[in-house]
Amino acid sequence: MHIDPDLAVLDIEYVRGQFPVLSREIKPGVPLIYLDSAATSQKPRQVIEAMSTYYESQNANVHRGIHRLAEEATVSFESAREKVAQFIGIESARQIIFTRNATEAINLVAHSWARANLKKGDLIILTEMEHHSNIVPWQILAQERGVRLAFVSVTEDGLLDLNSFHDLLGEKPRLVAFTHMSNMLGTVNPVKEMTRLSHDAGAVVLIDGAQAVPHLPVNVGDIGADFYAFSAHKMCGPTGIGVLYGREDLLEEMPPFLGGGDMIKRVQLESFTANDLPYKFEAGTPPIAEGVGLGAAIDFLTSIGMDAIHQHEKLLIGRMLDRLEEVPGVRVYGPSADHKGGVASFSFVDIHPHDVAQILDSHGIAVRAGHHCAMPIHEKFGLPATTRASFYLYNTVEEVDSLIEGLYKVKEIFS
Amino acid sequence: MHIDPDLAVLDIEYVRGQFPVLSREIKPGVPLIYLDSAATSQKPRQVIEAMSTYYESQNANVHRGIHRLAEEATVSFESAREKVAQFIGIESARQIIFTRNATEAINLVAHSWARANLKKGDLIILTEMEHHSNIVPWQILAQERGVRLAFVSVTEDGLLDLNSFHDLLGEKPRLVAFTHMSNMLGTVNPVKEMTRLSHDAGAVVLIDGAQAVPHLPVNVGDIGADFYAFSAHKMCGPTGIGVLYGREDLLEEMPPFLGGGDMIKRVQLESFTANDLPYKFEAGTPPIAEGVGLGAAIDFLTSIGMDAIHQHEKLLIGRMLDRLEEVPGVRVYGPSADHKGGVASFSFVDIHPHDVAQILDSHGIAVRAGHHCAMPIHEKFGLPATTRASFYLYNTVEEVDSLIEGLYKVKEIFS
Amino acid sequence: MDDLYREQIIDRYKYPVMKGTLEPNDFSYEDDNPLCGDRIRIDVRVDDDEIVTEAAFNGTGCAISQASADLLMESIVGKNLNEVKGLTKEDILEMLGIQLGPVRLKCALLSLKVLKASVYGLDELEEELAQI
Amino acid sequence: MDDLYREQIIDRYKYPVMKGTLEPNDFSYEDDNPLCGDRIRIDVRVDDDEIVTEAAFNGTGCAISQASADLLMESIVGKNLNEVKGLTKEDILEMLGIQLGPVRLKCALLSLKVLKASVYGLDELEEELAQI
Ligand SMILES: Cc1ncc(COP(=O)(O)O)c(C=O)c1O
Ligand SMILES: Cc1ncc(COP(=O)(O)O)c(C=O)c1O
Repeated sequence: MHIDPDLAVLDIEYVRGQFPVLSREIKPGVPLIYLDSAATSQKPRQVIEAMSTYYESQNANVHRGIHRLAEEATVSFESAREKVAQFIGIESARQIIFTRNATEAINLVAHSWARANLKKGDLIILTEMEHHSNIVPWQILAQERGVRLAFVSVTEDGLLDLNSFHDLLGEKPRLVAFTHMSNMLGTVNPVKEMTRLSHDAGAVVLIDGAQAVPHLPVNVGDIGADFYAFSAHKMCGPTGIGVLYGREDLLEEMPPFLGGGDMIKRVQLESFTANDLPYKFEAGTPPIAEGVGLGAAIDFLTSIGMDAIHQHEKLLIGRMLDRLEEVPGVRVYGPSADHKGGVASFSFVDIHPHDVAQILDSHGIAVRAGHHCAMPIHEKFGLPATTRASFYLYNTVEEVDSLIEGLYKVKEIFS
Repeated sequence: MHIDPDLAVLDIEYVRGQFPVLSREIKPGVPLIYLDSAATSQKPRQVIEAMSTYYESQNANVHRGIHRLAEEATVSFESAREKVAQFIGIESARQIIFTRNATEAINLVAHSWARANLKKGDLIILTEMEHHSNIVPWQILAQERGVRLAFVSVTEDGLLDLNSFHDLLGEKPRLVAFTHMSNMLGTVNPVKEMTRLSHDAGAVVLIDGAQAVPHLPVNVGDIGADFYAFSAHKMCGPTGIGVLYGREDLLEEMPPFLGGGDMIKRVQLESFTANDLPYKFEAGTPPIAEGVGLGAAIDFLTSIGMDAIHQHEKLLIGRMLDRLEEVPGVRVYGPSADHKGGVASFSFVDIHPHDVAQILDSHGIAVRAGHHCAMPIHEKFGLPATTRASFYLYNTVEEVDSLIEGLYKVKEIFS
Repeated sequence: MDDLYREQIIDRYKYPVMKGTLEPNDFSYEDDNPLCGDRIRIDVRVDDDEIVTEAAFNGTGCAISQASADLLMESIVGKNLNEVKGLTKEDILEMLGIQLGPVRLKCALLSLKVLKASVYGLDELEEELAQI
Repeated sequence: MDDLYREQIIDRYKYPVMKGTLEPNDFSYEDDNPLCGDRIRIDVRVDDDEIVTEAAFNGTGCAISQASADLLMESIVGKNLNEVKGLTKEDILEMLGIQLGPVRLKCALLSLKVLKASVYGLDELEEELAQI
């Protein structure tokens, strides 16, 4: 089967050619079909090379050095920060804080902003479709400070229940934190509208963009979020670096989170003065090479075009959902293709997701099986686990078809 | 000038050949002389390649995946943890927690252990020679919880004043936290003895090993520390990953620090169950490729031998201190060569360290000028800043001599 | 057919021979693997010489966890408790006849963990479990 | 001689022409760069038309920070305050005649920051400083 050339929105041959891992065979003659990008994306050679080149020619510690390498490294690292700001539609790179990952970005807000601003009894609204990273930091806070948590419900077809959202907003939340796109259901939430409503209700808004920034054109300035978090490793970038965007006035008022080198202006034995933004929140040697890699990932994604990537994934998820319908005994979770990104979680009535994933793996097809760090939404649907296929710019319609064929093989084995 | 072959303890040609950056010229005909390894070390090709290879062939998210890549990535990452444990003389890798850097490792202890165990009025002992990373987290804690900080004084020749240490131990500290090796003075502290005395006084001991693990054979088990922190990027490894060793029973009792994926066993809407060690303290996607890089760095250092590296640096610092003596108007800080590692901080009476560093840079010599994230010890010596040259396994006696020549050129310009 | 899913495993999964519950019993324990929801309960009866006379498991989960539980229950009948306590990861893998990655290993070993939890006293248990 | 340390810079550093203090003065401010301990105080006198009649700096630090302070003070005598407020990073670099990396730029601009802090009201200042 070939891609209908009328449907092709990106040069898939070119794109695939940039990802070295895609030429790997899982066993002789069995090529890798990587359908686990929601867990982490593969990396194009541009990103791998940018980091190698950095280590081979510029490597130095940043910010305080006068020698050539230190100056070059500082410029490389800080220009990555500028790229991030531009990529998500933010004017000033002072508002871009580098963290280890999206999880740490959310924890930073929970530790610094929330502990300085929330008190016992204050309400935080989350949703039932959150990743553990946007649940557990708030549970820890709730235990420690007695803030209350409430969860927007999810409908049977995997959308946020907007009635439930409106009702909860009526209870005067101080913070509303929700995912831009669910990593289990694939649901893309109406974040701009939700942000507006939350602001009208007087709340600060944090958005978990870990699944959105890699896959959709995202303009955080336009959305109007107060905090926005994501990870490089899901967007063609390296592990070890994530991003927190924060509204400047909030960041200015927040106390520092971690203490150490780089986040200070001055230290005496008994006291310290915090540094300016964004360094105030970056303690110790930052992920420098990882910043360089993230910058290269953004250049790469931009060269392909986020719109094209999004369209390409729409095409794949559309095909996937269509073809899943024909497989007997499969149930798919989440909304229809027009409300979702390139993620399909499904289950068989009588075959465990682990077995599905394992058999697919023996055919070179990498999917994920488990709770995908979203146990509450699994519990909601009465499931301990699902099998999840997730797409990215390098996946093809043929790969979707191979997955479907693989599912028939699974059924055969268990028949 | 040639190295006296009787003195050579490692095959310097081979070693230098492994570091691609060392063949760089700062300007045509001016080779790089990198004397800033205390800020961050250069990386051998073994480390750079291990990470590229990981990204090109194994890259996947770890711990929960069933497919081939995820299994391979998990094995690679976890075997790095085993290597770390072995490298620092620790039996169980469950006690090795991966953080972003040494700074975050210390902050983890300040947030989790200290906030759970210390109360108002409790005493923490630090030393005047600490890096900001081992001062500021405790200052934040002091502000927040009212614990008291006291500092072991440093003598004129840059050693810890053991009388001062004994006196402070008499005040029943709950925690004693000190650096294994000072990044400004180069002083290597008697950590085993200090740990024993601190334990006798009933205190928990945290050692900042950021400058020690890269340069000395370190056996944390033998030292007996309760917590030990360091960074990969100073030991030939990548940025973006650090290590906290913690005593198992302490770690078991500590509450989690950051919340999110991977650090949980189970999450419901209102509560979570923490994961087993070490994952309980690793929230979100860990620095996977960086773990692989750190593992490769340990293999590389081990293949050269930590004893040989230490001896080589002794040779360099000995020569450096000898030759600095002959330069008029220079003052050197820190103890004599037999009490210190490969770090020499110095100042001219009438030339600012920035000017020194800048002129050296124009000759291709990379040194650091500033407070080296150790303002208190600079203040103690009445200095706003010093110039620091720091050595590693790839430096040569010829480079030390070039530095001395460079200093004469600096003096000439300002004469 | 895929290597991992040897006929035996699928067969045991579909037609277990040791599935059920024993009431009353001498030892009984239940636990799950939150990662995938596999859940196993194990019931054991012993005679006066601490020889296992009957064993049964009940639960839900993937083929590997269920088949290994079935195989394990079958294997312990006639063994004394000390022999049961001596069972290892390798014994399970041998029964299954396959190689497993780290995640699937947890599935395969769940029944062994539950079995040990049932026959050990609680102090001994922790120590022993750390070694599985 | 090294490019960066053009004769002018070393000369100004060793033999500054604008070093000293003015008491009384119309504007005065002092600040430092904690990274390296450079410290600059600036005193300015203006006439009724807000034209700078006298200016002086005092301080310690590296050649770049001291030379640029000396050059800057010399350049503002005879300018009116609006012109002084309009001075930019580029003006300083032009006076020095050199290229600078990010860390040394802070040394070179310290005197400009202190000057602006002295002649601005406090509200205007923050806004303006963000742009240096
Ligand atoms: C003694 C000492 N401790 C801690 C650190 C902090 O290391 P990092 O910046 O990697 O967290 C350093 C490095 O600058 C150091 O020299
Ligand atoms: C929606 C969502 N939020 C947060 C995260 C956490 O990202 P990380 O593990 O990189 O911190 C993920 C990734 O698993 C995710 O899918």
